[in-house]
Amino acid sequence: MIAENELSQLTGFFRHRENDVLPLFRVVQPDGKAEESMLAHLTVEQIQKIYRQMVRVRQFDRKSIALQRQGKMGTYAPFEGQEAAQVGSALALRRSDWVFPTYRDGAASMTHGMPLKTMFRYWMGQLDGFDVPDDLNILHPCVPIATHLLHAVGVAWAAKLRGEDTVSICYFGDGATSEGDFHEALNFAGVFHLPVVFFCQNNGFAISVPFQRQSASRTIAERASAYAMDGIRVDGNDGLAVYLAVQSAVQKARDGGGPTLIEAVTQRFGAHTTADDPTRYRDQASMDEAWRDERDGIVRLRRLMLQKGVWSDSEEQRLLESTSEELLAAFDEAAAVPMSQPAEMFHHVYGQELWHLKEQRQGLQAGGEA
Amino acid sequence: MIAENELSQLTGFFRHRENDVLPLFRVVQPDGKAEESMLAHLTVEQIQKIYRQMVRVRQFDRKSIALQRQGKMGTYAPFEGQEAAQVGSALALRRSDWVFPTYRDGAASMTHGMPLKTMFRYWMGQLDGFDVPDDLNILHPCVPIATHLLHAVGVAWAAKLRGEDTVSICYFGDGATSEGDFHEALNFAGVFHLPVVFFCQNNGFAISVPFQRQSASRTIAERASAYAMDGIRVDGNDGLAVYLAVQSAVQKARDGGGPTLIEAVTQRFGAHTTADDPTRYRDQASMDEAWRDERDGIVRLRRLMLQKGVWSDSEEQRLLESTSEELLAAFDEAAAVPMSQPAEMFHHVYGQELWHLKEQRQGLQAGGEA
Amino acid sequence: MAEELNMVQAIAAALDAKLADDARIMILGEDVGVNGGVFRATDGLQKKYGQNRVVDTPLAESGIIGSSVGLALNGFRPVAEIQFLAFMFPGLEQVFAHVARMRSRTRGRFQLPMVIRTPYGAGIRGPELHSESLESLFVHTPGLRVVVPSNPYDAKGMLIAAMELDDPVMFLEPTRLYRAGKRSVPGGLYRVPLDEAEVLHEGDDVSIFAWGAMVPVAERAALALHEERGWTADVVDLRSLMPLDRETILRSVEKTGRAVIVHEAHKTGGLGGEVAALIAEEAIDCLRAPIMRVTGYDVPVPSFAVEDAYLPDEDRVKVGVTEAVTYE
Amino acid sequence: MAEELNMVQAIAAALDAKLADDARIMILGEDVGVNGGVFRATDGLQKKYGQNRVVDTPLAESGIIGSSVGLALNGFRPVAEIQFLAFMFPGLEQVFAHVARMRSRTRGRFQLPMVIRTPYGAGIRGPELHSESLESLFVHTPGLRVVVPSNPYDAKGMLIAAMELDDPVMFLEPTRLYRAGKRSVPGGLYRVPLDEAEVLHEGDDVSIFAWGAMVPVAERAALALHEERGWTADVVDLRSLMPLDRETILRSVEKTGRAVIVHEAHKTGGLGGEVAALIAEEAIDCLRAPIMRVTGYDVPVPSFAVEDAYLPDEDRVKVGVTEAVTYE
Ligand SMILES: Cc1ncc(C[n+]2csc(CCOP(=O)(O)OP(=O)(O)O)c2C)c(N)n1
Ligand SMILES: Cc1ncc(C[n+]2csc(CCOP(=O)(O)OP(=O)(O)O)c2C)c(N)n1
Ligand SMILES: [Mg+2]
Ligand SMILES: [Mg+2]
Repeated sequence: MIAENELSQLTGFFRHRENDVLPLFRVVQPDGKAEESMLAHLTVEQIQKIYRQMVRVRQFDRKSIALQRQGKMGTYAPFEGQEAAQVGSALALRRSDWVFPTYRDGAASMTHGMPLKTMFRYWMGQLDGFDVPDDLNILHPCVPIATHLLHAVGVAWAAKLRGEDTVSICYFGDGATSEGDFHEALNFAGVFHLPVVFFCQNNGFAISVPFQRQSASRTIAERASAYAMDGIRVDGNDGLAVYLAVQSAVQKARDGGGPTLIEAVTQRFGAHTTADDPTRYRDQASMDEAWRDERDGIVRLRRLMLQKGVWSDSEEQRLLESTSEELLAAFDEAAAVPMSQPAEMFHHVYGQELWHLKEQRQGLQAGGEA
Repeated sequence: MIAENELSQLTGFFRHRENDVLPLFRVVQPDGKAEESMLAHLTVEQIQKIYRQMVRVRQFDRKSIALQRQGKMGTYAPFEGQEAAQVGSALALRRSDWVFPTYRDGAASMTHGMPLKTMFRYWMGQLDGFDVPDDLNILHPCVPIATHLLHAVGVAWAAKLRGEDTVSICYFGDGATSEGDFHEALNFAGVFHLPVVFFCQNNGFAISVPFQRQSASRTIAERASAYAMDGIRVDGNDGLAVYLAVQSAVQKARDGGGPTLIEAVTQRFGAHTTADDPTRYRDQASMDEAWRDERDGIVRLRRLMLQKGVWSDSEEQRLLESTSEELLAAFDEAAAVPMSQPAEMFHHVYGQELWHLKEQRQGLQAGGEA
Repeated sequence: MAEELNMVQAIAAALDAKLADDARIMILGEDVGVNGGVFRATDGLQKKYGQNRVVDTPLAESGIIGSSVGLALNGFRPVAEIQFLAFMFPGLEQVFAHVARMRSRTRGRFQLPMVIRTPYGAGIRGPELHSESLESLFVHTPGLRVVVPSNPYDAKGMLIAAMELDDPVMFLEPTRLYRAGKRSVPGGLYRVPLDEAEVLHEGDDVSIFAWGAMVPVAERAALALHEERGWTADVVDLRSLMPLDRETILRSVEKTGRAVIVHEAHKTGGLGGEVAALIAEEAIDCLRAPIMRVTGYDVPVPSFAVEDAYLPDEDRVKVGVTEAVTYE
Repeated sequence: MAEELNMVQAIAAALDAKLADDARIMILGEDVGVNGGVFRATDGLQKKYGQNRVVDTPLAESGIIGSSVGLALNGFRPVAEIQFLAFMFPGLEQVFAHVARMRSRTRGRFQLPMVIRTPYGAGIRGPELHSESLESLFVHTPGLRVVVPSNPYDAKGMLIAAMELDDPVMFLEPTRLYRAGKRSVPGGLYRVPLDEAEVLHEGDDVSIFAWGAMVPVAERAALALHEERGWTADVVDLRSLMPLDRETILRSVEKTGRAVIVHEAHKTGGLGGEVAALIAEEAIDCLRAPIMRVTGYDVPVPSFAVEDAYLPDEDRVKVGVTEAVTYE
């Protein structure tokens, strides 16, 4: 019989594993040094805007953890470490574009315009935390992993059918790439050539499971080729690189160039959620200040701006203060809203209230039985 | 802002669509000319065995269509045109290997040892058509598309865990590659490095839907790389090429080399099933004798054998006669078995009969109500 | 202009009428385009309305339903065909987690005006997993409407109403009735309400509740028992499974004092339990006999050689009704 | 040696005991290995038994269940953990089309000795889709066994029995009870039957049927009504949902003449309907009152600010029981 290696040598039809990993697109180094040719594509205002928003959302994240610890919010999924990926990507969108986040993508949601008050109400488990502003095309966090990729696909399809240049972007994690819906969504997007950006934050873990156990492929971006789709692997801790990469994918989509899969390589600094204990599955202690600084998108961008002389300590101070005031006010506002009423659970189940729901609601309101 | 093409030129990180399609592995040309270096890996007996089995299963297929037309069988899914792919692959297995076929893979099933009588009983809608010989590791046709890939994965996993060198092979069509389970199965097989062969017969259609609308990728084999898996694209009408390709994938699996995705490029000559009218979606008339001859794995192999002087018209004649006798006898045997009894539907629902099933069975047998 | 149509033609007519009427209607599914659907329910529609409105999708049910969710979010009114009910299994995640919940989880900001059509039920000599009846799964899912027509007239009128509703509708089509007979069906647009049962026959001795392919079975059994024993029955076609038409159900039982529920789904956990419980909760005093269920057995729908024995037939319904009516 | 354990510890103890006892037992799921499960039900087991027996899988429920099918076909006895019940949705295809049917479609040649464990139910302030109760979906699927323990002792004994059964078992664990209290649990292997309800309290005025997290609620309501009104109740923990323990159910109703079913799943299409229908079919003459169902409402389980109002509580059970007992 014929040996495998002989067969492949003779005919060259085996596709061997690739040993070279897709290159990582990066603009700013950890020490703040930047690729000047790339910087030329950005204004100082753009860079400052990205930075300011990253700082703002990090404050939100830290405050949320604190509020959870104080019992004022439910289980919370922190995103610290992933601000560059989320802010950089969301700022590359137009307000009319559609955003499909997960529970970890609060930074992207807020950047796209989700009000802080609603964010707080959501994590407080209040029903009005699910309100979406009428003029914003954003969904609340999708909980079942990878299932919302298809919604982004459908939305993009509708836009394309109507000849609009709206784009939809879907956020998901490395773990999500193992679900069947990931595949079906990318396949549909490829077949119908849709204006959708699949934005994967590869933070190295799905709860406790490291990416190497999630997939035998070395990168996520390379999976794009299975759908004849473009793939980008970008340094997810580099807000400018993410911004440029997403901007170009979004523009391509608007121009009828079809979908893109973007892998933003990043990490979460903290726990999966406030209910998670990361020390069970990784050496959280070794992720000290120095380790973080090396990876932190905020530190990196501040270094760049300071080096370029477009940022100062006093501006930093003012930003921190104004953000902290904004957050305080937003939380006060959220806390002042009355608790959701039980009867609200009966709203919006259907467009009109069906008889059994009406009776159940009335029973509830009368303190009666189902 | 930065333009997409500029970005990709500057950094080279976009993976553009590949224009070159994976090469097709082929041993025998339609005119019967063959790659001698490859032929060297096969004995005359092996070649004759492949040929004989292809002829045998084609007779089964044609007889089944005839029986269906006569009302003696239910809806039948013909495989004419795909014999080379199914027979070539199944003959590359050991009897102890596990086979997971679909409704269209009767040729593979019979080649692996499924009795003709059981095959007939299955298509007659009889319950004993689902019997599996005790010493055969084969499942009956999987109807829900792509769902059995995961079973092949689990079986291979079990073999690997026990340190056995058993392999499992899963048959599926081009349409199946769009299902989420395809992705999950290949991903699991990649992560756990399992001894499984994913054998896809790309016959160009999923019922009426052509492959180009199934996937934006030009080939199926190239999708293997998304799972860091080897992929082979083989001429599915060339029984010898299929045999060699599967043999080498199977050997690799036995040796601990992990999974392989094989795309056998072929076609079905007839309808999707006897309930299907292919003229609605393709120019069936143009698929005349000449068209078929060009693609037919049986014609091709006969040409080779005749050219090599290892086959004769009288041998052909004898083969046709003996096969037709065998089929007649098998069908007679199948037709002689009494109709399944209604009460049999209650067997094997659970290991022991639960009270409600017992009552329902007794009610049925008494002509009573549920 | 009314025409004589069978059920599958009536469904095609409904789709045609709404495609013409509303540019937001879109049909998608496996083989619905060039092929016109494996049952021909979308026959000729792609030719008439183009590839963008009648779309052959890849073979992926989660993809079909999930992308329909997106289409509906963004202004379309998709009508997804799932080739057979059991092939909705790979798409159930989308149905349970998203289709049913989008309106309530977005507090009304987004609604999903979509229909999922699928042939269902046994009796067509199909292979494995071509014969399931799983209506109770959907009825148990808040946010979904669930309806089943039993004749061509209702099929067209209910499908049009479903396409015009702003809530997702599971539109279950009894495969066995697709070509079971023709009926006069009006041209153009008309609606049959989605929440009303229909009393097909009136009687005094027993109420028989059925839907889909069991309706003609129930009717035949009632007729036979009338001829044989002189009993008269209310035969009620539930049509709407979510919501149930409670008033019609209770009114009938209050009159007859006896209830027999006929469905082809498995007995345990089937919708017959819900109807029985409704009666046992709200009309117990009227009951003069046990509530009988005549249903498919609690076994996987068997291969077609014995499929007829799985299905409730006239005889089994007669046994159930007789038990109820003669109960002392 | 008995130990005081809470339910999640009892489950871990059952898994530990069987991993030690039977080399074919294998645990697989998301985060079950290094992390020991998000609820710690597999805590320490990977360390003890190795990566091949306690396996962290990729994040894919169809993959977990489907590959478990293959493992079971080929000699293993997999115990798959699905992180929360609603995350079984993407794997329902495998459950409905294969897990439940393998034995019958292969005519007994292959059986699937596998357990699918999953936490379920509301009351833990979880985010969306962490609180569902969908037992009736599985009960309606022939070929599956479905059980729900309500205390640590049963949890361990039933899980061991489930792992030893040659049929697939849906093992639903009421999340709310995971740490609700400890109970003395024997060491080593013992079995609690998988098809027997348990009568927790005996009484004469009414039968209350419950399972899982509703059992303590039903008990508290019964106790309160005893104190307040002097009524006594049978409180029955069904434990096995497929099969139902009909004898115990009917015996109780025959004694009390009144039935109240308590479950946290949505009312319509919930298993309460099945229990009610069983009684209405087989014990109608004993009934002295309507069969009451006290259940979760027919709405998506709401966000946790109002989740307690969704769930049947002592007060709602009392209202239901009072209606049954005072019915004239
Ligand atoms: C379908 C489904 N299965 C399981 C879960 C439970 N779960 C929540 S988050 C998570 C890990 C997700 O990992 P990844 O996709 O990498 O995103 P990350 O949390 O790292 O942002 C899991 C398993 C879920 N939410 N949905
Ligand atoms: C999950 C599922 N969806 C839909 C179907 C209906 N169906 C049966 S065969 C088929 C086409 C399959 O095409 P392919 O995978 O290319 O295999 P082929 O029939 O060409 O051999 C479809 C859609 C099914 N059996 N299962
Ligand atoms: Mg992750
Ligand atoms: Mg095909």
